Amino acid sequence: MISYFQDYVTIAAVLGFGLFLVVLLLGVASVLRPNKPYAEKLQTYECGVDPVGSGWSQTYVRYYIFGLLFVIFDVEAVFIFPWAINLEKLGYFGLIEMFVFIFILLIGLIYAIRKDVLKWE
Amino acid sequence: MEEFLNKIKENFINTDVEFETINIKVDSSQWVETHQKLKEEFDLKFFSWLSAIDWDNEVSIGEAPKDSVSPSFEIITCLSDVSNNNLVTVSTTINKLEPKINSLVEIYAGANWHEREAFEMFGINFENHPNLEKLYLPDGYEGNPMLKSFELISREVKPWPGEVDVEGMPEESASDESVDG
Amino acid sequence: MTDVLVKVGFLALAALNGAIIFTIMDVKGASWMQRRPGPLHVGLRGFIFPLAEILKFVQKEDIIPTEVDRPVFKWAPAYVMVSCVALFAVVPMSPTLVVADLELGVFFALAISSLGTIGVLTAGWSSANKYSLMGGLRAAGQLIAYELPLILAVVGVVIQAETMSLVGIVEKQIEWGVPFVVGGQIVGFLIFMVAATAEMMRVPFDMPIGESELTMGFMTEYSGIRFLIFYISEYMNMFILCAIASTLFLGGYHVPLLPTEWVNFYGPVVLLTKTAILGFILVAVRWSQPRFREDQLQNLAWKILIPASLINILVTAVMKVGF
Amino acid sequence: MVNTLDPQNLNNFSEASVSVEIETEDMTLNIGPQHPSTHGVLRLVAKVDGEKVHDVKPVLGYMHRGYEKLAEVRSYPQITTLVNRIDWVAGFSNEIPFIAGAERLMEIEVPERAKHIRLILTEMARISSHFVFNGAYALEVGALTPIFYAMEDRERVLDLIESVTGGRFHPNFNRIGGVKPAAGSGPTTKKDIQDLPAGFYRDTKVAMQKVIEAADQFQNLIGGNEVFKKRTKNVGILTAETAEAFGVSGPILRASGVKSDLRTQTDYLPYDQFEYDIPVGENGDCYDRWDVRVKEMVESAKIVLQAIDSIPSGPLQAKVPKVIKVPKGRTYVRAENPKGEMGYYIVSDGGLGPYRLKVRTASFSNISILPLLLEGALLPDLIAIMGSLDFVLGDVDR
Repeated sequence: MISYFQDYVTIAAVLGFGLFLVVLLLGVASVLRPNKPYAEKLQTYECGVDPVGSGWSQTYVRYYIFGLLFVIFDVEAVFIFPWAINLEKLGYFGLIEMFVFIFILLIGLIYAIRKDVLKWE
Repeated sequence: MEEFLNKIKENFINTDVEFETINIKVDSSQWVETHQKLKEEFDLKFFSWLSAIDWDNEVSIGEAPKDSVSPSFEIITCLSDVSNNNLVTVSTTINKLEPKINSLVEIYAGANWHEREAFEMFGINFENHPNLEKLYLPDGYEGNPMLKSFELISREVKPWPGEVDVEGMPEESASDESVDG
Repeated sequence: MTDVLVKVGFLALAALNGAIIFTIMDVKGASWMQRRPGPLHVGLRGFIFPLAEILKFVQKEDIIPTEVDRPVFKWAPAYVMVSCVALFAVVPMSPTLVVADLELGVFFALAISSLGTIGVLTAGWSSANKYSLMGGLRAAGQLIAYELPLILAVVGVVIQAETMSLVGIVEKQIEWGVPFVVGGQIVGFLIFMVAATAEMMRVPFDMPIGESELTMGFMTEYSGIRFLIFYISEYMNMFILCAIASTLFLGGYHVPLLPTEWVNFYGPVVLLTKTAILGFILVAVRWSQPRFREDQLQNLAWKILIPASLINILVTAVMKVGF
Repeated sequence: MVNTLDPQNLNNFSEASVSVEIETEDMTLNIGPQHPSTHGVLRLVAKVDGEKVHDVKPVLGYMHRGYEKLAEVRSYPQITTLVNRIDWVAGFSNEIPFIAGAERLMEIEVPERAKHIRLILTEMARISSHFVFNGAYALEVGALTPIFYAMEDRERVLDLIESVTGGRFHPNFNRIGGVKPAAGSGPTTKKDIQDLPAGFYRDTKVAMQKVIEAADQFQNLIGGNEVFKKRTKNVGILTAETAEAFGVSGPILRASGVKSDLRTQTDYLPYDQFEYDIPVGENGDCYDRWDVRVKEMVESAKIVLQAIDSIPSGPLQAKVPKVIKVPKGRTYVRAENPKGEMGYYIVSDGGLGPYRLKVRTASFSNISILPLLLEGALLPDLIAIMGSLDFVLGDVDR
């Protein structure tokens, strides 16, 4: 249990180090860099002309359905991993179970492809 | 080429060949019909270009025509047949005071931009044009730059040296050795 | 506590050097393939090029446009970099030279590797720029499409290794005598590499950046040091994903026939060599391929890679149980 | 926007909410003038919905220099200098139809040798223009390497043009009645006329062989690439009919399956003396447009090699008056330039300069199909289609 926490303390230290690296770079740069902002420079880039409308405009997020499928598959993946580790112990029973499981997944995917929902346009 | 020319001459009275270019002159009321006919009966499907000439005796830049002309706009289109290599130019004359003519966009979709260019450069109105607006010039621009009466501001400031380049350079005239023309 | 600090210090070296080595490799590879004299000959045969690059960016003005969502915009690069650095924690250079040998190492790596993309999405969104927004959305679409093949390709390895610890996976490969790529995971390896390239947003999957379409995409509004952070993170990410691929499929810090007693000495060298070879393949691909279109990328993921990786799992499972 | 909460819709609310798709506003996106793929300063105002382009409006004029107006105040030799700058990627070929038009009006017979030199240099200009296209197009679909190869190979051709004319981009080498008699450096008098530089034939043979090799390399490296094929095949299909109605010419028209080449159809240069093929595409998609240009490079190289072998000796200049005055008349001379049909409609009134000069450029007509081709395309396709039209902004705006 101790080592379990120790591992995650280490991970936290690593994250801290990453943050330190960023802060270091930003700090060094803030000393070295010039800073002369003016209105035109701070304008949003839109190929050299004044931006039309706001950059926050609405867009159709194409992968709405992709997103749903992703969530389904991602959750399935969480189930697959424990099974994968213990496959030797589970033997043929586990194997057939997983065949059924993945088969259903594949059917769903094929259904989605046939329904043309996986079309990015 | 000969055959084609004869056929054109049969159909259009006012046809002449000038330096290998067949030119058909039509009345501006016949403008659209002529193009329709040329496209369908003569297979001239390739729309090469459309432009205009501002005929005027009082010019602010360049040279005035040698013989005096009646002020008018001449509109010219160039049509060709890409596979048989026939080419004609069609021209018509319109009144400068009332510069308008029917648009060709219905027949040749490619006329769209050419007509917009003529509209902004000469001020010719193309009727039935889907979006007759400026093509090149900025929004607030006034005037029609290709008119002969439109002055170039830089010429006001400094007159164009004109023929200077065909005169010999000073040192050359001394040694009497001429360079290439 | 000291050993943690030592390990983190070691990690600092690995992360920065990895990024720099890969930058050199990419730039020199490019100039070599493009017959460009610049980075191939100038300044110590081009080896101090990344230093010059870093110096250039550090002293450049950091322009933050008025329209942007300031806090999000400012910290998005940090998010990307921290998530890249965190990945270094689990990769073993030798049985002992690993910052944290987690029980769920594979899981941790896969989870963290996709976090960077969220940083990219926030960067694109907060820029208030249409190009950036499109770039960010493309990045998210790519994450969704390629996260799955990446995860599913690893399942085959986990079935064979019966553990999710990265050290455990390498030890299993030493026990087998051959790396998993030879021992039946060739399809998994290929899927993993393709998906990892997409995760890294490198050619031919660089649509989120796509400078000829989106003018650098999510990075359009970034300049100076913040751009540099994205830039370094890109190479760190490339380095670490190659290292993970070497560990999972190519036998990690060990090569067959070398005595396992000395693995602590040659381990890091072996791993770095394998990583560099994979990195070089990515460099070669980058400088010789055009870019896919977004819908083609999605098709590749959903219609080819995901079904292929599912079938790969089944085949691996049958092999495992049956033989 | 369909407002489902509109009182009139309330009765059908449940129905409406199912049948109505998620609707979003179109976003107006400026592509250009300062964008890596617009070859200079073209600006496209695109209405996009996500990645899908609904409507494109090209905005021109950033490069408009008013050549037609300027030509009215300049003499014929001075205009030659101007027209060089229309399509700057193939500067030499811009001069040809203008000079040929003036010569036709003046009824000057150009010496054969001068014609051959013009032809050789025109074809070199075509090759160099297609090299630029090849590199730039690969760059637009995301391949970064080919442009370096293309530029390196183009350099050899440019060196040759430079060795003859003294200029790499704007040779200004044609004179009414022939070509500039003196090439290279040193004092030049009529007694001491220089011809093509020493070693030109040998260098040209080597360079043209390299061009053929390079074209082959492009066919392998770019054309054989699966990703490139995926990005360009069946993208941006242009039918022959539409192309003709819009006045689209050159390689783009040929890619749509129309075998039309002004080199064989008109006589502005002695192309009838050489044997070469006219590559024609089948589908009129981006891939065909690319393919036609690569094949054209090989054909051009073949023409140059033949012309080198059969170039006649003789004078470089016909007799012309010292002050060039063009008799009254009008004519239209067109030529097959790398981008397509380029022509000059010269209306002369017997003066030192033309009364009116209409410049017909290929790119202007070629990009006028953009709104049509781009409707409904995806954003990456927009770049691929735009690139495949191979336009130069100087050629569009004049």
